[in-house]
Amino acid sequence: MRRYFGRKLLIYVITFILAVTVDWAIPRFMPGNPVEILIARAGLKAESAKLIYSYYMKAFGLNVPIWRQYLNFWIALFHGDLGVSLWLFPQPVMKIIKQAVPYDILLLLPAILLSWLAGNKFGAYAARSKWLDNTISPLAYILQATPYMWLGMLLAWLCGVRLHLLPFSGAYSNAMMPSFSWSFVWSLLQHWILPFASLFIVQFGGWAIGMRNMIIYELEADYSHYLEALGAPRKLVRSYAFHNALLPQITGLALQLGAIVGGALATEIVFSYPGIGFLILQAIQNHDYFLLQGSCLFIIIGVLLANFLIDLAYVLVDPRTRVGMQGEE
Amino acid sequence: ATTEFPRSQTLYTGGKQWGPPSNWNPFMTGNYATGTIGLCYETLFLYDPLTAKFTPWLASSGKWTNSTTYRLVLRSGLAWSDGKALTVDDVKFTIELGKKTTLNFSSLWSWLTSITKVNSTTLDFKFKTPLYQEWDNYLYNLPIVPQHIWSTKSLTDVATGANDKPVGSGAYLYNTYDQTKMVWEKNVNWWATKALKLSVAPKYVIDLVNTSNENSLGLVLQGQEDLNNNYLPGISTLLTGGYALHTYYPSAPYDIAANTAWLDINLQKKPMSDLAFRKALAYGINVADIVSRDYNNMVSAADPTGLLPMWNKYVDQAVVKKLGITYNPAKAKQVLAAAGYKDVNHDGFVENKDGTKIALKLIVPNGWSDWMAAAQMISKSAKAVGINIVASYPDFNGYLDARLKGTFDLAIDNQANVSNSPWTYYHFIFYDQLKDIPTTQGGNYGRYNNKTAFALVTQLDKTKTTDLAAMKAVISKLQTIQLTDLPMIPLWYNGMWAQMSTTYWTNWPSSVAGKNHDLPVTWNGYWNMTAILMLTQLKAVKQP
Amino acid sequence: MSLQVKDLTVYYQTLKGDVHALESTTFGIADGEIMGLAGESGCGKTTLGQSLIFLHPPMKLIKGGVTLDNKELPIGDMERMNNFRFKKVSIIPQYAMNAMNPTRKIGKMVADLLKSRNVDFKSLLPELKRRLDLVKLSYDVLNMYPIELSGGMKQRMVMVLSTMLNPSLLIADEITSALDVSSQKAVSEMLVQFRDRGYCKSVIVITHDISVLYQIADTILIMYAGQLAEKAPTDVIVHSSQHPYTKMLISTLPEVGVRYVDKQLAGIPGGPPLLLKPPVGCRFRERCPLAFEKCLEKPPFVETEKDHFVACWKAGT
Amino acid sequence: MAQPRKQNEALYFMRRNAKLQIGVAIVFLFIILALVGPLLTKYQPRDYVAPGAQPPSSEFWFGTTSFGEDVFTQFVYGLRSTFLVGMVGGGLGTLIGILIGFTAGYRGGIADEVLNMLTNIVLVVPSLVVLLIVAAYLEVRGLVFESVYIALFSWPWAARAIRAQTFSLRSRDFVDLGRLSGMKPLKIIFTEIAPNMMSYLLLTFILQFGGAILTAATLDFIGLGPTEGMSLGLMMNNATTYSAIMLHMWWWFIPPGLAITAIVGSLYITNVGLDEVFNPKLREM
Amino acid sequence: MLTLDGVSKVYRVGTFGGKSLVAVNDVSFDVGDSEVVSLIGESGSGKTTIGKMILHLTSISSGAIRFNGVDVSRLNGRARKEYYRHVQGVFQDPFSSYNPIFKADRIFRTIREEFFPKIDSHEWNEKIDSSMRAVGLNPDEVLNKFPHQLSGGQLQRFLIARALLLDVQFLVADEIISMLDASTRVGVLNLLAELKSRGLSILFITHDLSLGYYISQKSVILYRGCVVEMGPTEQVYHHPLHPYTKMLMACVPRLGMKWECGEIEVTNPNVKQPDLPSGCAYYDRCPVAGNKRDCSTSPSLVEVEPGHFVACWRQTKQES
Ligand SMILES: Nc1ncnc2c1ncn2[C@@H]1O[C@H](COP(=O)(O)OP(=O)(O)OP(=O)(O)O)[C@@H](O)[C@H]1O
Ligand SMILES: Nc1ncnc2c1ncn2[C@@H]1O[C@H](COP(=O)(O)OP(=O)(O)OP(=O)(O)O)[C@@H](O)[C@H]1O
Ligand SMILES: [Mg+2]
Ligand SMILES: [Mg+2]
Repeated sequence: MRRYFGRKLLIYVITFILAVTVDWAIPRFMPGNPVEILIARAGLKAESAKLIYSYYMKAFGLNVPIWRQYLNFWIALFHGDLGVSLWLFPQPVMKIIKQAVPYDILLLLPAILLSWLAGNKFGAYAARSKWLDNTISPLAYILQATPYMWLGMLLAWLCGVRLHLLPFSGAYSNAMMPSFSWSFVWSLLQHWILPFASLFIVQFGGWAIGMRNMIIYELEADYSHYLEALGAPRKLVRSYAFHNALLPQITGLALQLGAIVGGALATEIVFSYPGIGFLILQAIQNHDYFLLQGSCLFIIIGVLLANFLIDLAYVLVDPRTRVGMQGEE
Repeated sequence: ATTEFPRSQTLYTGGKQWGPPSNWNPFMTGNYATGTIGLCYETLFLYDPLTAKFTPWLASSGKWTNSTTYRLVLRSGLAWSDGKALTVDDVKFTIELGKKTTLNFSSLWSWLTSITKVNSTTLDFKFKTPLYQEWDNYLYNLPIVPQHIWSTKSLTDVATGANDKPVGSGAYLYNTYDQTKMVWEKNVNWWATKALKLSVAPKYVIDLVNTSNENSLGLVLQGQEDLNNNYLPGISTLLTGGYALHTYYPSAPYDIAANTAWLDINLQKKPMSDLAFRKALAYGINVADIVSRDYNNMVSAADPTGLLPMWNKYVDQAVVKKLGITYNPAKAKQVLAAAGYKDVNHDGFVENKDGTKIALKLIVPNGWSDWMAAAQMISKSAKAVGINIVASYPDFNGYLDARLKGTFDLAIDNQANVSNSPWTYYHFIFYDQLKDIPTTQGGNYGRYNNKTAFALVTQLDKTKTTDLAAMKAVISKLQTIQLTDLPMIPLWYNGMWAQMSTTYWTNWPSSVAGKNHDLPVTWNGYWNMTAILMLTQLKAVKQP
Repeated sequence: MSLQVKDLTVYYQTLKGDVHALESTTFGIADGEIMGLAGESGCGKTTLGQSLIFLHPPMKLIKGGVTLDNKELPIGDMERMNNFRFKKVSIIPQYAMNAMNPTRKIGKMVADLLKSRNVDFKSLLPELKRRLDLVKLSYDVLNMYPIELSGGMKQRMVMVLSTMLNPSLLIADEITSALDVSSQKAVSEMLVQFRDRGYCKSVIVITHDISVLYQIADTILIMYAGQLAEKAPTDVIVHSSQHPYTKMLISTLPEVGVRYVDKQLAGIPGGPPLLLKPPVGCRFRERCPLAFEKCLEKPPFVETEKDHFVACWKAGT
Repeated sequence: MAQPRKQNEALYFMRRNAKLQIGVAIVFLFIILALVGPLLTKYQPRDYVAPGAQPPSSEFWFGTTSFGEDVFTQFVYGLRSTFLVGMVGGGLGTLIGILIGFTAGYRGGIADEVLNMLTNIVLVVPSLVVLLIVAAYLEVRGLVFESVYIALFSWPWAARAIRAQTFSLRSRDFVDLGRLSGMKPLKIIFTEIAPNMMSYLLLTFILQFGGAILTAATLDFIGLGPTEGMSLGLMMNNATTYSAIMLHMWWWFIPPGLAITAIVGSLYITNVGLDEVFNPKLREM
Repeated sequence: MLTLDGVSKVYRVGTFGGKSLVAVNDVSFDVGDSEVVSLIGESGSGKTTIGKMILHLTSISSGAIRFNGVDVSRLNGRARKEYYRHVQGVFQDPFSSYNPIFKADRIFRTIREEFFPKIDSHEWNEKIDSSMRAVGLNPDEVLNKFPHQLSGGQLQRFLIARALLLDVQFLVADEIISMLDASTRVGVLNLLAELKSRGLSILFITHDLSLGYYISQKSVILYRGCVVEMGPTEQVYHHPLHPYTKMLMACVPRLGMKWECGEIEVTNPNVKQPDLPSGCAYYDRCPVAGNKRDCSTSPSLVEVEPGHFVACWRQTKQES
């Protein structure tokens, strides 16, 4: 058990270090100078620009040797300091991300969990009969194959533009500031529905398919046959199969997280939902290296952490890992 | 802070802010929150580019007492929003900040000698070499900040601090902000109410962050945004669609021209270094096509000099008539052929005189949709005359880099905006790039090198603004050089994009006689070009 | 007769046609009888065992009937058969090693299974403990997961579980094949004990190891290519069988005490026929040294001596 | 166990498997459209050929964009890039997966550990995010290049699957027999192991193909796709930037997304179909 | 001919070699010219591992295997190929020994490609023909068929024929008949015996005691990777000295001889759990083991009779 976690932890630590390094390195080894852009953006008078240039180079810590920058990056990272945004100068990147994170949680957590639960239930249901399987499964495949942003666009157009049912941009009404009032919560909910739905629907298809396939395998497993031979009711056999099929789906969830976050990114862009995905787009469009770095780092850490938590949880639910816990998976 | 804003008392604007408000520092010209200068901090004068008139604002008057001394008289009864009086000390302090630290106007101090307080309302500015044109520009652009607050800030904070919860003298007070908007609340104690009998109509001005063109369009169409200053593709088709939309001009080009889009040409590369080639290029670009197709006639084609229509009087028509170039594909081919550019390998494109291929890249920043389309069209019409131009979309970074380092072939550019003087325009075109390191390139990306032209620009700067004849004379010389040498090719005028919704507010600025002619634009620097007056003219629509 | 199988014919339905895996089998098992079922791989042993309890597609009941304790077993009817499964007929499957849900504690699975059959698990606990003791499993196994058990332990656990409701008929399919000789012996002897204690009335032990059957079975049924060849008490089969196939089969078995240098054993030449289109008549005909024209007809499975059934035209002669 | 019979059977099942047939049919339909589509139109994707914002008509089958580009032309050219990205990205992803999967599965030991760790690392990193970073800093992006960097982040799935398969095949006796015959490892992998995994490799490739298309569409949509050429994702990107949704120009954004969904969905369904054909356990279902 | 000298195999299991598993522990025995040695042990006792080490398919952790005096583990490249010319193996599962998607005789082709690249077709066909006949296969019947079209017995014979194509002197036969049906296994078994009489040495790996008895001159009994007893087959079978061997002999089901009814499972009454980290591997199941201390070190093989070795402290004590 300890060894298992040791190994997992090692992988996570290495991944983390590599990811952070890549994250740090890419902007620095790409052509172009962020400060030039900041200055170009400011539309400064040429005469003043020269002075401000060196001033900013220092402010962003770009005036020291590269290894020193790398070191400083790590030191700052452990102080929770991700630097200063170029785009939203002089706001600290950390502050900007902190403002965005609640929306990601609001959107992703329910979308991931609900689609996972519903998809699994539904997949198990689909595996029940040939007829259901032949009608529902292809639908689930189609859903799974739908690009997130396209579904988002479709929903925005249908429910928002055509039918005027729901708002399709932002996280809450422009006439409000966040507060604990009913009208605010209502507004929040209304704005949440469409982006949530597009995330939910696509993932739902994926999980349903996964579950269906797993269950079919489980129903063919020896223990299922044994139970059937002993006359156990279908209900019991199915519930065993479902439980066992759920386990790989948990690891599946961990592995899918990265992809889901990618999907959320596209969705947030379609719905101008002010989460990290939206920030990343802005960071890219505005060449805000530091914000881009910070946001990506945040996602990477988030995904790694979630992965780790799922790994932990998995050990608790699957006795095979607890008892066996040897090299192979 | 308030958490809900009654729609009927709120003006929603949008178009300036492409990211959440991040600072309220009026000296950080690049990205201060919408209205920081204009709604909160104010300038000494307002300038109306349509009439070319200065309106005293914080100042009650100002004039040159001799050729090197400018005397400024401040209005009395001015106050900061925290109740403290706004005095000449604040003005003096503000301008002297530029001497203490690096601010955008610090270069002023290379020709300004000193500021002396004459009395409680009067300041004298003493100049080494007065640059009259440029000084006027400062008069309506320099924000005045309160000494009692700013003197406590560190110099770093002055230059780059966020300046949360700003205290200004303007019509609006900082209320709150979030990721999607900036909220300004009416300042009931605004000095102009008493002094000028001006009162702004909206209780709240909420500037919405743009997330995308699409989003903005949706908001405007639904009446959720009252004024939008983005270029919204397709808007012209909607004006008649029953959407309660209003534009400054009732018909094309709908918007006032704000700046000139032109083609930067890298003069250090072959064959652009050849004047004949540049001429052929200028003949070969079908700007009308861009205007009608790309912009749906929301812009107009530029004058051969590229000077904005409001500077029409400075265009030397004789020079234009003699040297001006407009679209003429036949002429383009003829010029090419005459200069020895021939299609040697019969691929439909001319080759260099030495037979090498010509394949020029026209760069515009990726994602700048209207420009990308324009680049396509330029490439297409150039191909029609045998010049091989490929549109290319590096991202903004790459675009800037190529321009700064001079590695590009062709680029679209529009950095010279409407101002008090054509000097800003020519300063940009004939910027003496050789005296600057590339990082601080202030214009002239094509690396045009002509000492005479550079000298003429400086001479223009030194010309008194009242001496129209002298100005015209210099400008005429500059135009001759420009049209002879073609260091760049003017293309079209970008508009002061303004989509106004009449759902909640009416009496918007309009070209129609009898209406107010204020600029309906929330961009930086435009509040003090009369946009603030627009707010005093608006009328709320009675909602059923 | 506890179990009476009459003319049971079961085919596998495949795309290529029906596999005649079990053809007209008729035999009986007495109360308390342990019947060994032996034969070459693919001769239909498992099919026979499965048919008696869980006849599922692609298996198809063609004809025939089964009575258990004088009651008709509705083997072809999945639903009705459920009342008999586990309670009257039970099985220790060939795959006993994987028969338990890997993610449930064994006790939980037993409880679930019993509960689903409307049996009170609690009241059976003392009995369960007694039986676990008998198979030398500690009571703690109920609190363990299958992977914590060795193969032999799992085998025994399944044995206990399958017989929990004292079925009239127990089918033990290849339960010793994967075990070492020592465990093989232990498990076999346990099976006998189960019968002796009445945990199950009659037992069908399926294996291809006749020497194991010799140790525990009362009677042995030899199958060949989907048909019955011979059934007789164990000693008779081993020492005085009448079917040529049985004879040859017994004679090919090497034994401790037999060495190549001393006595060369001979195999049976050839191989069994494909069951997709089995030959008419005696299916052993091709390999049989005694075959003659008559063998083109299917020999009946007849009692030549008391309790000795043979399907061969030459039997007894 | 018996492969050749299985292959005949496979053919038999292929002919009977509706999923497979429908899936393949739809994909083929689009492939054909991508191949002949450009011949059906006289325009180039970026040509301004008509007044803007025209709804579909007999002349412009899919309508026109705001600028008067023919949506159908863009669509068929976009299909081409979609298939190109699928082929190159999916193919390369599979190839890397095969390389790593074979090496890890066959060599075992430390090589396996290291490669496995590498796989796990790339697997948990949110690849789109890294792609975004990479793409954002590239000045000029080509279609092939896009495919390549998509492949660089998509192989772990393939590698894992192939590793597991190789692992189980490696311990089969015929592989040992190959070694006893003095065959070199590479020869063993390619003549003994790989042929046994053909169906598996095909399935992997199909999944990678679909995945690459989706990733490319997302990148293009965000505006980090190829800087030149036309793609379905770019069409959606354009549609959004030019407010097609607000302007009710559904003909602009529905076809590209629908095509992607149909292609990838059909690929997935084909995959299930093939799986059912190759995997006897699933046939009964 | 072949000598195993203190051979051990330690598998590393878990990531980066977490735990180790001793599959084969200090095994020494030798196989003489034209001798059949049977290696007997229960599942997991390390039989296959020994076979694979001899065939150089797994590395040896310690000790050495010598073939005619040459250390096998040193062989690489050409030398290894040369080794395979003389030493070959046949495995348990006839079906998995063939690549299912190719015809069965492909195994001949590989041999030709690797070992006889220059031979001409005629000669080669003749060679095949003769070795097929040697294993009792009719070439016309079996050539050009897929593995599934052949019976297990035929496939195993095929594999042996493949070995005969080479100049094979030593054959590792790993449970080669345990998957076969009773009716066919004897044939293959007889074939092995025949090959032996033609001068081949065979390591016959089995868990079936009667098979070992039938064919081999010498028997090696393996328990948990250790040799517990070895010697001439007759002696080992009829006078087993080690308690494990005795138990095995008692448990073998024989026709005509019923098991003695007794303890259902033979175990050491002193032991609740196997808690002896070192020492006699059989301690926890040994019915005659003394107290823990006596068996706390592993017993080494002692020659009790000429050629008959046993590793048991009881035996050793009796001797002294
Ligand atoms: N699912 C199936 N589909 C088609 N044919 C089958 C199926 N299962 C078994 N068979 C065929 O039915 C025949 C009898 O099989 P069965 O499993 O009963 O044999 P067995 O005697 O139990 O063999 P073994 O000793 O190998 O377990 C065989 O010829 C086999 O090929
Ligand atoms: N590649 C491997 N990695 C780790 N452990 C292994 C490996 N191969 C074999 N083992 C272990 O080594 C021990 C001996 O295995 P081996 O296959 O030699 O036994 P065997 O006597 O041949 O058994 P069987 O009769 O089942 O074939 C077993 O405990 C097995 O689990
Ligand atoms: Mg069977
Ligand atoms: Mg083995």
